[in-house]
Amino acid sequence: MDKNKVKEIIARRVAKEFKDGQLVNLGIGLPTLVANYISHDIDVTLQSENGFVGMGVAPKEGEEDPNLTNAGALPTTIKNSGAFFDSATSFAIIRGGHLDYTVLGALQVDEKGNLANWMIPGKLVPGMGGAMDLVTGAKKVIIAMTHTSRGNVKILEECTLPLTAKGQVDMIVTEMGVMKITNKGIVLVEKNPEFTVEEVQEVTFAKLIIPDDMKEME
Amino acid sequence: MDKNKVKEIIARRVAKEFKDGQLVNLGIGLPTLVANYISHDIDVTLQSENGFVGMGVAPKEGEEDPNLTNAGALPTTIKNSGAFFDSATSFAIIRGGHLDYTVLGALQVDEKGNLANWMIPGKLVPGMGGAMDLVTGAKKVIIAMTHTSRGNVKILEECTLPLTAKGQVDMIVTEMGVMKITNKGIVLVEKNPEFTVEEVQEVTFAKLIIPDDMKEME
Amino acid sequence: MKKLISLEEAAKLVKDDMTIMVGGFLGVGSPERILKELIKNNVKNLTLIANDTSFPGQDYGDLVVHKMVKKVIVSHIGTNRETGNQMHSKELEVVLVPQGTLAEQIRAYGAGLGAVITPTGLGTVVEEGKEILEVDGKRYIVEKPLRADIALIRASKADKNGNLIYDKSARNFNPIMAMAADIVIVEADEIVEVGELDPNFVMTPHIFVNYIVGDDK
Amino acid sequence: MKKLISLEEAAKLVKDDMTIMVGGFLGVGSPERILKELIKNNVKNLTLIANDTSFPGQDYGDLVVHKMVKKVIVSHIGTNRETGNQMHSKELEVVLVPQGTLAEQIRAYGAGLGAVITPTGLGTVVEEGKEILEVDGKRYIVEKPLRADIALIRASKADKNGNLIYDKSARNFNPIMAMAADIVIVEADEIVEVGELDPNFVMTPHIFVNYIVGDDK
Repeated sequence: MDKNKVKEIIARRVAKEFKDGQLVNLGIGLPTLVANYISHDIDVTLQSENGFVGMGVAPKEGEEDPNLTNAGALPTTIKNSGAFFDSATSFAIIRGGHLDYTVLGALQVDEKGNLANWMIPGKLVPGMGGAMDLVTGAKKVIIAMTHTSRGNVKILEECTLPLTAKGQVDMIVTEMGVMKITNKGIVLVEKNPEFTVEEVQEVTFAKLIIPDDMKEME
Repeated sequence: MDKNKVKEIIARRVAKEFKDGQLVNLGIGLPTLVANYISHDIDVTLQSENGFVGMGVAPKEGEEDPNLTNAGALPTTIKNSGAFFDSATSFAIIRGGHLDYTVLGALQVDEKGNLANWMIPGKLVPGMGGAMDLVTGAKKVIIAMTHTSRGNVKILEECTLPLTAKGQVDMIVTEMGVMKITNKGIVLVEKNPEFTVEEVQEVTFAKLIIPDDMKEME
Repeated sequence: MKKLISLEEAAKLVKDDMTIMVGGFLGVGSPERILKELIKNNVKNLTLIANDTSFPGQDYGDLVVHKMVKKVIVSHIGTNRETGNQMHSKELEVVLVPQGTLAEQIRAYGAGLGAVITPTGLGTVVEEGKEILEVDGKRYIVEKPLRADIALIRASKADKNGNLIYDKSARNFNPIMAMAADIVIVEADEIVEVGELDPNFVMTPHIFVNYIVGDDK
Repeated sequence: MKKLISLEEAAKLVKDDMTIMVGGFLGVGSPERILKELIKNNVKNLTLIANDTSFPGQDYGDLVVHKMVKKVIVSHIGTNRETGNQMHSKELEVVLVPQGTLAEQIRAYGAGLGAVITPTGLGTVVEEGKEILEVDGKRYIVEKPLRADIALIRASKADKNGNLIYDKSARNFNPIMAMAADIVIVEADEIVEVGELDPNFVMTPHIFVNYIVGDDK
């Protein structure tokens, strides 16, 4: 499947989760794309952990403001209904349970809802940035990622990489389907019709629970 | 001695402690009067724990602003170099050691630097308000009070009333003199020439240490 | 857009047995009109979290006078003799908290922190019955976060989305209470269109506000 | 009035072995001109507390590139390969802290609190070696306050008394760092007369600021 098509499928599906009036933080990378697919019929406020709510679209070339960037240091804009604040307040919002959703990528995620997305020992140590607070504080945590990465399986029985947080993930959205983390394990609530259940299970190292009412991924 | 004269002696003497550029919180009552005696040659910033620095003089009649009051809910003003903030920030300033001085009244104070000024069990329970934070957080704590109150001795070996804070008082200023709390006890560093050492000691239930270089209270 | 509601609707959201936070410092910066309406409803058994119990005859001071409150968590009650009277007659439970601790307890709940670790109150009755945490050889009191079912706050300006600006010393506890309650109702002196407040100078972001009561004209 | 100083004077206040806080988020809102001057001085063995280590070739990112730093306490190093390299070669000690914890640790020092009690990092390596506090049956990590000898911050406007206003997302860590250092030096984009800033909208009160560096024109 085309890489951009994969990203679009995932971002489009995540965007459907949001409801009018909600507050959402979108992580760097694929999660950022989710903003492009939020329905215009609802009012969703985006939080940027570097210090504001009401993040808008990227500015036109030549209209960038060096003092107005997103959490990835890229120029952005703010809606006229937005507000700026300092980093302590920004993380009071995040840690304090005021975010309805955080959408993040993952290196690994497991059937207990554990998440690993901030380091690969001896190789890559970018640091956790705001991810640990986001995952701990948000009401719902959605992992938006490609189902595998360069052939590596990322949905596991148990994460092997250092964790970002324990038992905090609620939902995983990949190009293959939508999975919910439950007490009993990972439930494949929606499946992309382009794949069979067997194909999804093959690249998932945790046992998928297939509900009777499994839906087609939109 | 005339009551207003007593208050003036105390307030005038406390004001001499401050240096240029310092930040000071003055309690309700007698301590408030200290503001009137701060030298015009120095710039002392007054903090008001209800949420600002740069408190000015009382407004003229008719110029009161209902949204600009001191910690006693009386109308006040702010200098154009001042700044407003919320209660959490106000007490971050107080508790965080950013105040050079707090000046408060007392019901009792003792030779260990203990202070009691917020309740008399079974009789009067106004509450501690900001006093406990002020006394704990300020770099120096000055007690400004009449030496006795209706015949009751207030400077003791050990406070009998519930404490506001333990071992935090640095200095006591009364109409009789200036006392410093030291490891060895209370030192009478300055004495009002209108009283003898014996007269001061008689109304002080802690042993006063009289230094060789005791000064006359100005 | 946030729901603009009337004073009557706002007051009706407060029900018996609720815990409410009320902004203000001795009444300055408190939502007077909502409180006046609330008193008409004669709600009972409230727990009131505020800086103080204000004065009898005004704002939240009158909640005590009208015996609508079973418990207060405040830093000061000296300006409202009715609070002291009801405390002595055991009709009212009074929990006195140092003002800075109170502010941090409210902020801590809003910020998702588990406790406030403060030196204030050490060696006093405030310490009694509380856990002590030692950090690098120094002792601190462990104070728990404070939350409310409803916060009633007052702003000088609100845009229709709920962004707030406070005026001078009327700010006090309002911004932190806006972060620590399930439902936040703001009484605004003036309501302006979205876009009229500069995002750089908004003091409470709209995300904390559920309902706005306007000037009712 | 606060002391207006030159870039040279500001940079000279930073000495070998000091702990410094530097405002900014990936360089946005950091005091670039002071940092450029500081790099000329080639100070050594600094401990740097900042949100991140920015990018090589700019602001505080270059403090690492020029090997002036022995230890960083930050939430993210992924944008500065030099930080990773020096970490792997053991030239640089890297302490990674969740961003929200870092912000609260700085605020806690400024606010005189003994610790930060946070759920962030539970069940991860962040928890290792740290004390756990249980509050009402829930576990939290005890994180200690962070202080600095000097904070280098950036403001959009400063009045001559040191009252500050920040601009948009350039605010970030600047206001809390202003509260947590022995000496606070602000690089202001614009210096205005006392009285030109409305006290209601000042973001950092002058009491926290020791020195102001202006536009050096």
